[in-house]
Amino acid sequence: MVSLRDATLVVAAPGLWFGYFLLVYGVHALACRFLWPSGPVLAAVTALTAAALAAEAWPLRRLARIEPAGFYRAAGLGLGALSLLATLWVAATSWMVPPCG
Amino acid sequence: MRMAVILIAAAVLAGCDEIPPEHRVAGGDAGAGRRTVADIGCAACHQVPGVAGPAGMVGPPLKGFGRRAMIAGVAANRPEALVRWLLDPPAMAPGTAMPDLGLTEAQARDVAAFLYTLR
Amino acid sequence: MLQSALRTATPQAESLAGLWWLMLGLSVAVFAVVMALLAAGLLMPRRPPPGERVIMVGVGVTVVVLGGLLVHSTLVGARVAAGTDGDPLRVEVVGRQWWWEVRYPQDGAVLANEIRLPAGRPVEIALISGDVIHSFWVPGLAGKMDLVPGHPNLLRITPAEPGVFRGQCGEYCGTQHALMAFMVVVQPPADFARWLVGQGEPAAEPADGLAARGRALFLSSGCGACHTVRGTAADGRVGPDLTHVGSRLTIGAGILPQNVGTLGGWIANSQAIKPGNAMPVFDQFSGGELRAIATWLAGLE
Amino acid sequence: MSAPGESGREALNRVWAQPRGWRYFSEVNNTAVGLWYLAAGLGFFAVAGVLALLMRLQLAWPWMGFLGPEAYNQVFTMHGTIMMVVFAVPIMEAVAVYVLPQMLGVRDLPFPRLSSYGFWCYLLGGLLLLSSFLFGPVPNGGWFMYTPLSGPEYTPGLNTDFWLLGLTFIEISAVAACIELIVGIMKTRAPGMSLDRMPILGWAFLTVAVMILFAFPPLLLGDVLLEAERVLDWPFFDAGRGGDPLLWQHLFWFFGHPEVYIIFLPGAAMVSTILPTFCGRPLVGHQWVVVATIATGILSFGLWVHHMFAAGIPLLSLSLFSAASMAVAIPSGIQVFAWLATLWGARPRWDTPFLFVIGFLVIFVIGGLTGVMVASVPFDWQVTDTHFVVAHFHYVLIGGAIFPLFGALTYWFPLPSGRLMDETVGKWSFWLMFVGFNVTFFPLHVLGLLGMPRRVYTYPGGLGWEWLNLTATIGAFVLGAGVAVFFANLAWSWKRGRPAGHDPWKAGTLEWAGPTPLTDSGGASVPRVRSLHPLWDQPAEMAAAARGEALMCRPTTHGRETLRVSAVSAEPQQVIQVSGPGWSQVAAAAATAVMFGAGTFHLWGVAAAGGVVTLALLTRWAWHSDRQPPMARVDIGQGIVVPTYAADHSSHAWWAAVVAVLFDGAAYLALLSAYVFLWLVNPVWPPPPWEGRIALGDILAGGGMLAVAAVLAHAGAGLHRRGRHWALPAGLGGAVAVAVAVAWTGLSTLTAADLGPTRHAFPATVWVMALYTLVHLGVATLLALLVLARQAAGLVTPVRRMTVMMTVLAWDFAAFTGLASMAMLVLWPATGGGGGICTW
Repeated sequence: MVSLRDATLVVAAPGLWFGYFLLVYGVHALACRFLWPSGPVLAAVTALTAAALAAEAWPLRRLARIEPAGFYRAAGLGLGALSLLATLWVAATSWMVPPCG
Repeated sequence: MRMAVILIAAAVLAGCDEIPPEHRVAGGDAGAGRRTVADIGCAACHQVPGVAGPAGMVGPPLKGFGRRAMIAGVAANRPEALVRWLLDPPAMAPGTAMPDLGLTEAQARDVAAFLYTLR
Repeated sequence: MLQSALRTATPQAESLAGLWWLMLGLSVAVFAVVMALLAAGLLMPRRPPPGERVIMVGVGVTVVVLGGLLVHSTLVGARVAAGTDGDPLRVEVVGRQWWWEVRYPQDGAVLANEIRLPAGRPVEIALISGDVIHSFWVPGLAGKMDLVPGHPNLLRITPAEPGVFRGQCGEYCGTQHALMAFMVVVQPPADFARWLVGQGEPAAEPADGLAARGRALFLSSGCGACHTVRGTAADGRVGPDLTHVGSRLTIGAGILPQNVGTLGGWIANSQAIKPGNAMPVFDQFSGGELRAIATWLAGLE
Repeated sequence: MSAPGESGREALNRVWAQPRGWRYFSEVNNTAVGLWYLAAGLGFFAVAGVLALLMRLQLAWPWMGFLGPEAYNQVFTMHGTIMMVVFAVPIMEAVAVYVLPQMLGVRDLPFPRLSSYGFWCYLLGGLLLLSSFLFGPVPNGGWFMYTPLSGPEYTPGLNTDFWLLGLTFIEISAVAACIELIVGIMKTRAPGMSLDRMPILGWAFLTVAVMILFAFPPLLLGDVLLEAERVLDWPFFDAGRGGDPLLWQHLFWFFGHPEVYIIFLPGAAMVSTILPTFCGRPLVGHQWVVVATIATGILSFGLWVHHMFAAGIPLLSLSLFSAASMAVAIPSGIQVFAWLATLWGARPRWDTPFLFVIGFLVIFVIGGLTGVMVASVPFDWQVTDTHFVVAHFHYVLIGGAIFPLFGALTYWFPLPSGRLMDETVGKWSFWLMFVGFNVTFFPLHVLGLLGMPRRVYTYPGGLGWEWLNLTATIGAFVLGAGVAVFFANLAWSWKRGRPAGHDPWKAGTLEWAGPTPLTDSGGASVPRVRSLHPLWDQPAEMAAAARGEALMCRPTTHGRETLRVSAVSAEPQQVIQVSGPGWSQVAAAAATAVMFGAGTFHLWGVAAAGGVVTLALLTRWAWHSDRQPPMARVDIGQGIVVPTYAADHSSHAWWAAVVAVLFDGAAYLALLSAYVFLWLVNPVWPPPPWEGRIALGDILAGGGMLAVAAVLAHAGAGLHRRGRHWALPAGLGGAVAVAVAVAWTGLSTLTAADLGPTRHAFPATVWVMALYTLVHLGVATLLALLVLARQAAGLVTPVRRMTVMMTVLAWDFAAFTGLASMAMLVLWPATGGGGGICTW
């Protein structure tokens, strides 16, 4: 049976994305205020988020065994893919623009 | 909406040749006069039907001007007097607040023709 | 169209218009495809629904188109914000309820609701709020930039060729937000230089007796409490600087042409024209007095 | 448990019977409250619609003198505010309250009295806002109420106060709906309706409720801060005293952007409900639409700065929001493709609800495309705050929400009335609305590009705007006529429409399982669900359920009851007794109205009295809650035996408490964010006069005492659970005593430090953080006293201990947020280079 914890896992990906988004926004605001170099931090955070989103696919595979209809697994993978895409877009735009301009 | 209706009505009236003969302005183009009225900002002082503008409350509203008997209370409302007035109001009424706006004779004729469409 | 975002005169506004035409083209295409699919789906004979794979195909196409647009738009934004290289002319614009003070700090010129710029030279416009939030917007020259208390902003543009452009406050700022406009005149550099020198000078002496009477009335009626006319005792800072008001295109913040008639009408009853503006009604003058003041002001070129 | 000789159905009808006459308004059941909600929402919609027509008249031609500038500014402010806050969100909540329980196959949501209190707060709050037209100071700062224009200096009248207090009052209903919907959707569904079998509408409202949970608290905080600036002169938004006008914009749009999706997602879900019915087949890609709904909900929190692209924020920050704004188009795309796939070759029936769905598709696609355009930072610099944006969001909101809503009203009309709306008139209303809408709003795109800003009461001629404006005005009246025809159809068909009979649209979802109109009990029995479309896939079982042959076919605990299930797989867990008719929620709402109404006029004595009465009534209400029926377990049929009481973490009451705490926590996070934001915009933080004002020892002592209070509450509750009755008064009493000491020392420390909150945003924010903790200690204390009183009255036992659990949660929360505030004050400024507020 699919537990509440499994269901939470399904929606974890967009949550991760949102945390990532706020972090990028916050790190950037701090960096501009105190003139820190933010590039390496942002790159590291992006890599970590992308890795976490990819890693989420593994526990989702387990759901396929306990839930033949595939709803939760599909939803989890779909949300993960969308979140990964949004993460990459956010990362890409922050690359193309001069910081603090 | 109201303005649009008035505008259309004014255009229709102008085309209907209802202007009485004593108010025909030789060489005056009412359409050009209306544009001049809009361009120089007569609306700062006067409300002019058919010309969108702020509700100027300094001089008299010009609604029904074509049916007025007098110009500024000093001259009979006839084309030649009106053109003279538009060219240099203080010359006709030294106490008036209306200044010489620097209109050319042709502009004054156009404006006069337009003013007579306001009936 | 004086105020159109599609009739542009700077490389910056040009880029924005280009972005618009690109996105319009894409949107028309997408809309046509979706509507065609909708119509086909509704009209065709009965058949079983397609599988979920079609959704994936549609989403894939969407992702590619949107991703490309995002990259393009981000690069355009970075380019527009950076402005162009060169020795910029610096202009300060202070937004107030409900008019614009314009200063050329290097030349001591101060005017209102009108900005003149030389063609071909980069310009940096410093945007400062004098009270609430306003937004500086001349569609033909640039996108909007807000004037936020505590956050001076900088707008960089490079007017390409001479012309007249209307601008207007873009952020709701109270009662007369609607009538807070201004004119931007782009001139050949020589004309501009001449104009700027003239704006830095004190007010001209009255040309005739009527104008002299107008100046005396202006100074004795308390107008100087709010307005500055450099070269006279009038040094108020509440309303626009009138030293060269006769040279401007408009009065009332871009809403009426400037001439002796509209100046008189504005003085006598500006509240009928622009209800709520800060200038009281001056209806105590005789016709001749009003005409005298208006004549003097109109002569301040 | 029925009276002798009474059948199950008779007993159900008895306990669920709606009171007659004026007592009808003491009802709390969703079928009554939902209808009132809908009626009130449509009423406010009509008012705001008339305001829109007034605006369009004024803009029909340059320099119209129909409305003056001040009147116009009031009208556009109220149009936006009513449409967004008093109509759109509440009407969606209304649909949820009315339809969801039927669709999820249960008799009622778990907290009917809370829903009812929310409704009355909403109605009275909306009327308070509208009453400004009677008193004169109509809000005039725009629905976004930007500071400093809305602040004390530039709007000294009561205009902004009406807005701030009216909205705060209405937000109570949003909180109520948020708790009711999250807990209702997660915990009260028909057995077997696991999440993968839950209709899209359930998913949409679940998402929306979670969004309300995180989006509304920042606005609430903004309201409080702005009212404090207006009344107490605490300068949160005053750039001259360390505040920042952009702080308001962040708080407002963190609410304001998700708000749009809070309105749109239910609309889209209505489409996903109606469209399959009329196509006679399941939604293609159901699970992808669920994914899209959730993704939209979360992505929409990364969009708020796209309302501030022209504010001068660093370009990189803007680009992040541009990326998120483009990304949110993808889930919308998923939904559009799912609908198109469902329609493909379906030969649908062209009844009015379906027409509205097709109208939605056409309009919404255009709105979505212009949405992508304005997500582009540089393009938005041109069109933000112009009529282009006005066109865009009306395409999204009228297209995305009003068309589906009107389709849905037509679709579900038989449930309350037992009748169908007239088809011919319905088609007329659709076509008038569709044509009128496009004629009104399409030209506004062009106007924006031609340079016409928003929120202008008039404009000069000669800019090429005249004819487009005139066209839009004519369109607006056609649209208005369409809405009027729709309303007339509603009124006429209510009594005279064609009888609908059973399942008139041949739908697959549970709200159509029984006869129309719905009976007061909402169904003869609760079915067991094995499919996403039970009416299509298990018709025999559903017919049996409608005959009363499934679960819960008689009241087992003497009262109104609904079924609690496990959150994911919907296994029966408990029979919940729910409230029946009564007046306490109406009285509490009235007292709340006195509080907010008097507060608007700054009559603080009256407002305080209203607050005290509200608190007293809520306490009385709480006194009668947490009921434990005499029978411990009941048989609900088919051999399923469930308990009637539970005080554990799967209980609906515990879920509600957690949701409430999350809401409060979101408000607290917003407060912390405001503190960090002000720190970032100020060159030195804290400013030099406030350095070293407080001894570190005082702060550490205060924090220590907070921790002790929470530990005491925990210990008392834990021992009480193991049967030590004395531990509860000892633990909670000790916690209260410590709280009093904390409050006393904290207040005296702050007073001695002489921070002077009117001098700078820093001391003002410190005071707000301190007051936040004090208020929460106060609430925790009240709850502790209530629990102790209940214990004395025998209403709290080691089994019947839900109120104890909630009280401990309140202590945890107060202590945790208090400690976090102290840590913030001590640690955060130190990282910024300046000295801290503490002397070390």
